Amino acid sequence: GCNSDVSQVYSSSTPQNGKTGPVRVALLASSSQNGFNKAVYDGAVARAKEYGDVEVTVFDGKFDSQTQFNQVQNVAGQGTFDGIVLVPNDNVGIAAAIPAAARAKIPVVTTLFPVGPQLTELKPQVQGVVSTVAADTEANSKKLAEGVVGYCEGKNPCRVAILIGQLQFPFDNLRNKAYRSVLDGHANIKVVATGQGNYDRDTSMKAMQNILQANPKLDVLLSNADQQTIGAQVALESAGVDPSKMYITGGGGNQEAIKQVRAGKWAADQVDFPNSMGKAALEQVVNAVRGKQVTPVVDANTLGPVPVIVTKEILGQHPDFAGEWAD
Amino acid sequence: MTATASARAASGVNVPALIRHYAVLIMLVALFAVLSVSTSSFLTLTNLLNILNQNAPLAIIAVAGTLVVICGGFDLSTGAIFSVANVVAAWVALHFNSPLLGLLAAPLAGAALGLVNGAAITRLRIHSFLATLASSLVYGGLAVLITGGFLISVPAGGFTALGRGGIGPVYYAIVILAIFALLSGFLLNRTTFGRYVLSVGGNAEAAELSGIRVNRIKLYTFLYSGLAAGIAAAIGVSRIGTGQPQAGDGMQLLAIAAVILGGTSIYGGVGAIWRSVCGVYLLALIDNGFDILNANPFFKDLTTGVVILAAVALSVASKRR
Amino acid sequence: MTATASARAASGVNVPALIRHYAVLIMLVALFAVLSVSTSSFLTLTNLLNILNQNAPLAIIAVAGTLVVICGGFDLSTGAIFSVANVVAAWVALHFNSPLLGLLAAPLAGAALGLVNGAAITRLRIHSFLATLASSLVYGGLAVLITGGFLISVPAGGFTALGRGGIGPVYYAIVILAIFALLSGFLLNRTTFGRYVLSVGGNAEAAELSGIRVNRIKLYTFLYSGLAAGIAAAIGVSRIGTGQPQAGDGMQLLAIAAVILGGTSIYGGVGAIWRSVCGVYLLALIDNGFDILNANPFFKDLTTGVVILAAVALSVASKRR
Amino acid sequence: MSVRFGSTQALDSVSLSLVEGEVHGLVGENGAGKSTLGKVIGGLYQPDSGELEVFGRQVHRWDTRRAQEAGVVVIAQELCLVPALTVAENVFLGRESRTLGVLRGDLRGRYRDLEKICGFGLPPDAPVHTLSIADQQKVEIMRALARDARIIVMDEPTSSLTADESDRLHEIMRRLRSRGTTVVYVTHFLDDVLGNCDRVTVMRDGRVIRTAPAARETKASLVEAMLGEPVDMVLPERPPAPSPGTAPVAEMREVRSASVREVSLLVRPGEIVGLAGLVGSGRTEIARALFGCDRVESGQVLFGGAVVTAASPRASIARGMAMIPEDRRAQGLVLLRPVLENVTLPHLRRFSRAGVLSRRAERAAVRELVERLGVRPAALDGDVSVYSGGNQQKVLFAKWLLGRPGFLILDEPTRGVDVGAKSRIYQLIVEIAAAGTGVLLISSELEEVVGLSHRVHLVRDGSIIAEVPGPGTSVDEVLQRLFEVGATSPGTEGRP
Ligand SMILES: Nc1ncnc2c1ncn2[C@@H]1O[C@H](COP(=O)(O)OP(=O)(O)OP(=O)(O)O)[C@@H](O)[C@H]1O
Ligand SMILES: Nc1ncnc2c1ncn2[C@@H]1O[C@H](COP(=O)(O)OP(=O)(O)OP(=O)(O)O)[C@@H](O)[C@H]1O
Ligand SMILES: [Mg+2]
Ligand SMILES: [Mg+2]
Repeated sequence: GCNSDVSQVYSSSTPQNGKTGPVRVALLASSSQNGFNKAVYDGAVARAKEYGDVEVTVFDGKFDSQTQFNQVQNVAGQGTFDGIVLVPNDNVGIAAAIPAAARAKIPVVTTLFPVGPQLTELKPQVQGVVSTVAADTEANSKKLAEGVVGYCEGKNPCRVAILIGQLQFPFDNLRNKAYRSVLDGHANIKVVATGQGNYDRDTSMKAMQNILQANPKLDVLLSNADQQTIGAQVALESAGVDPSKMYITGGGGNQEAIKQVRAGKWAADQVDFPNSMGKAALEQVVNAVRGKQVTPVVDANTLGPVPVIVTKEILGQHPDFAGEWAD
Repeated sequence: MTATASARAASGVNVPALIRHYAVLIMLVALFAVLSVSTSSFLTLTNLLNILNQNAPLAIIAVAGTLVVICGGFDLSTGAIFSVANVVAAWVALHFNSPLLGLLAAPLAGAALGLVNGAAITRLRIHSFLATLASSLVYGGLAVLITGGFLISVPAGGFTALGRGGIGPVYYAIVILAIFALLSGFLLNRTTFGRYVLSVGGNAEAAELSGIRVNRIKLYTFLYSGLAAGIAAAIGVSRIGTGQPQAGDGMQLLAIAAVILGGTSIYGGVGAIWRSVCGVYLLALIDNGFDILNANPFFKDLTTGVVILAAVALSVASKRR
Repeated sequence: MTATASARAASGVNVPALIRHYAVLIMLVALFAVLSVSTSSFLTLTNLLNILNQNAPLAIIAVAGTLVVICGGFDLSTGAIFSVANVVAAWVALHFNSPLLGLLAAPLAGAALGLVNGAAITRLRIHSFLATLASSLVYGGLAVLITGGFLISVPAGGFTALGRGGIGPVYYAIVILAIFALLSGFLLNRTTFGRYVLSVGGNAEAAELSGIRVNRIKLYTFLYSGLAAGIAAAIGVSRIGTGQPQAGDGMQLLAIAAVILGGTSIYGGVGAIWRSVCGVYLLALIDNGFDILNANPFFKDLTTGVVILAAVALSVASKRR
Repeated sequence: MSVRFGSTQALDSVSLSLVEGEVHGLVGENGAGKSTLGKVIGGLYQPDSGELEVFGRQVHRWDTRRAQEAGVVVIAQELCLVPALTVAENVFLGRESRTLGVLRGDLRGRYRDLEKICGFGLPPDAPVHTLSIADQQKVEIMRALARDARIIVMDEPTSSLTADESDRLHEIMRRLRSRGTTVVYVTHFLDDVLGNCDRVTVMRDGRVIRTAPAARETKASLVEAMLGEPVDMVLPERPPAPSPGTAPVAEMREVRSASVREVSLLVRPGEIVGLAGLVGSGRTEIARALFGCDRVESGQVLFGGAVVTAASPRASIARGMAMIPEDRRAQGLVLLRPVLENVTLPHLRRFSRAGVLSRRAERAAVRELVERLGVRPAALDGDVSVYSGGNQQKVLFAKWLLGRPGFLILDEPTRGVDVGAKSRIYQLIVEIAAAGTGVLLISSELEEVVGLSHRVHLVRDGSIIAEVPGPGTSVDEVLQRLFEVGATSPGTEGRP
């Protein structure tokens, strides 16, 4: 029955001022098998349900930029989808695929990171990206590091171990540089070790054990990811170090992290709101498809009920906040 | 001449042998058919060209990898070579402000690294499995060092012509793959070099006794494989417009999987180029199918594994007497 | 008899053969010495126990992997089995609220998946390289399905006893590794099973004609490898207290690298367990050294690659006449 | 020249000169160093000391490539072909005619020209792995001939050829000689040496004993020089034949398999039954069907009077059968493992309790057997791969004799075995039979089959065409009968 549909396809092809029928959205996850992405997806699906006539499909990016590049191309080529929500694996390469989507009149909303050459520029940099739902990674990282500076005041030396995902990743490199730009200005703060945790508990545990070996006395563990801090905590505890006596951070705001901060074991956590981000991104993409007003930059920091850096005190004021994702 | 032998020769068709040789093609056609009837968005020119185009770099690596495997080797460093070559291309294009120079640098860098592999394997007499595992670590480190852990974006417009442009609707990548595969097939079947590759892989001692410079042949196959990874990298980096130190991660295993899926023996001595290309596209169709059919990606790896097993079991079952 | 020959025979020591067998040990000792003098924090009981403990799961997989390789096979699915077994352990511990049951489930699950590998390889007559590559995709998919893509945290305190506790300062993991390695060494060198493994790897046809159930022996080695991955997973999951579907990613290649680094031939028929363990710890020392010395992690992969090449070149150089 | 392997002195101050256009025989016991010497000439091994002169010029570095360029070709004792390539491709490997590296299509033509000289009748387009060993050996020979070599070293080229084919090879040698080519002919068939060589060099323990014109040697003088002592060359007396009423230990009833057609035969305890046939006639296939290696399509195999149902080598061994296969490297030995492990492999249950081995018991049993068979070197821990061909064969014998089988299949048991060892093996076969073991003997040396067997089955095309008694039958008679049924010319006998 292909032929009979042709006229329909033509008649329902996107009108100038937005589509009216049901909307199908492709959610290109950086990896579908990952809690953070799952939360983005859940958020998007929840919002879609509220709409009633919006449908979300998740694609597995396998943490591979080529795969994601291909997926953008495929979605643009097939005409099955009206819009794309993207959790990019890399910000620059994927930009090259977006024009294909633009040509197919498929709006793209990116989450977590901007798309384009500038990791720090949230305004859409590439034609086809209609909105960025993200936070300023550099600024957030600096805020996290400033907490360390506060803690270290009056301590000399104040020994800091940094646990970063993988320095090979541009965003981790950016985070590390942001941390250092804050910490290196203080003579009393000594970054004694920089380990790579690879967002993995076991790797982080090993790295932390080894770091402790060379630096038995640590004052601060500055980690950019909750999974890493959890792994490092195992190493600290089995080395007889009481985490609550140190200044420990995580990043991501997952449920475990919020628990630890509430319990006073971790001093601070930089919180992400993937579920809210998913919701917001879906809203924007649906708006774009329907020809409604689109917000070019949605500051992810403002999406949640809590500020981006949480401490025990702050969480005390938000007894209901449990974290938006689990991993 | 025995009765069965003559019967077989007379009928001219050897079904088990056919299945064995064409197992991967049969699976490919079957999957193609299934996808064609299950969704209308599969069998479109754009989609097919996209599939061909997207996987051309991997297929190029698998084509050269076939020669390596036939020659009795293993190249586990193609992914890392891809990474190095793609950052080298971006770096050169950026620093000399010449997209062309950059894109030419990739195959050169690839060939150079392949040469290093070959030299290490033949001089140090290390088995290629381990040698290329080690060199892939070294090359991977190199790629990171070149970029300092960042991406290298090439703003110059010409840089992306190779990866995104084409002849009419046919991307350059597809054209390059076609030429490279045909050339490699010719090399394997119609030249002394190919004959020597087959003989070195089949029985290195016999080849040596026949006056063939076994080490040199081996070295050439690794050089060729590096060159292919470099060409693939040129296409890849030009498509994305950015040099990334992780760009090639995991490609080597996919390429080898495709080669073996194509029925090339991991013991060397036998194999065919076109079947490796089929292997690549069999894997590609599974990926594409999942995306198109909107299937739960949780099942993708599982399905891929099952399809590989089915293809190989099909080819092996026909081998039994 | 020439002078050199008699001299060598008289002294009773064959230096090249020594180097060949002990290359990995020599490198290990050399690296150990370098680290000992370059930082005071290396040569401490805690650090050494930590290194042993951290890498015990990988070493356990490599120990069993040695048997697989000696038998002429390849197990590329150990990483995926580790993943499945570790989520199964967490799942069982959580749902039956029994840490013990959970930790016992891991080796069982591992052995079961190993059995499936073995059955596929021997029944379908697929080469193990491809079969386990495919099954690792299937198992990886399985691990994700079990967890639904999430982690499974086990709050029960007893669950972490295995991974974090020990006998005095010696972690259980180290004890388990020691027992497993000794047992496997015994199995290989002192039992009929070990002899069969060696002969099947050396010449499967001759073994078959000698009345050995070649397929069954092969199957057992894969079962054993799966079991080892399951034991390793029990330790790993207990250490972290959380089942992760990606926990085993990449372990299989490291394990095989360690086995080959230990001088076990990838063609089968010869090899030794203790050398594979040395291979694991050679790689581990590099990691530890980088962390302790706070060296630039950009150079870690590069260094690892170079050390592997050096170790193998050392062992191979001594093989020449 | 000297060559040393670890503690083995394979060649000890050997001097040898080859004259242009001669056939130079090289004889010696197993492990005397003949193959090693051949490999040195071919550039595969570099001598530790000594000098090499080729065509009057001193050479400093000598390797396979230089040897090739100088026109030296070696036909190795152990077959060395590329299995997946075709006959013609193997023959011309490294000698392809090409234009700028692209192959020319004249392979078949060139092959046909060569075939005119050799007349082996091999199918040029068959991959060599589908050929029997004998045919593969012919490919090796053709490959050497295709090279227009000036020196050809042939290391036991006739070990699996029939008498007729050997004769053809000798004819080729004569032709080569007349063209000025030098042939080094390594063989254990002393008659062939005396009949076809100009000069003969005798080796023992890595040393050259003497080089003399063949005309001045006799079989006895050669043997004495080789072994250092005179050896009785006659075949041993057969053990008494069991009475015809004795129940057979092994029996085939109208067995059909892939290449066996309706074969019926039986062997009684203490009886030696021979299978005689031309190469490729299917003797090996009969043995494999009997032993359970190949699937039996119809008919029955009985062992000890009971019908064998689930046949496999394992089941056969469990029933007390044993088989020494024809291809010792591919099917017999685990080359990377030591002698000890090879010998005890099928019998490990005897040396173990609950799966744990008793190495002391193993060593004792193997040492005794190795000494009895005269395996050299007698060390138990050396890899079998470095043993000389004949000694590998003895290790195989040790492997199966250790099990004291009730029925033993011997497929080409003396292939590549020296005269001394041969007579020891004959002696062994007779002893085994005398002790009550039934023996099925396959050999391309008709003297052997006819001289040792009580009864001989003549095999053609996978079926048994006749049975003759061993005693009183002459070799010529058997040959006659083998050929008369075929009616085709013996020249094209062999593969389709
Ligand atoms: N690669 C090797 N390594 C160690 N020892 C070797 C090697 N090759 C040969 N030998 C030893 O050198 C000696 C001579 O072997 P060679 O093969 O030359 O004997 P041969 O005269 O050809 O015997 P045969 O008639 O049995 O073939 C033997 O003792 C053998 O074990
Ligand atoms: N692997 C194989 N593939 C195809 N044909 C084979 C194979 N092995 C043997 N044959 C064929 O089977 C027939 C019998 O061979 P077989 O080896 O049993 O002969 P034989 O009498 O034992 O001679 P030989 O002295 O060569 O061992 C021959 O025609 C041979 O070509
Ligand atoms: Mg010899
Ligand atoms: Mg035979």
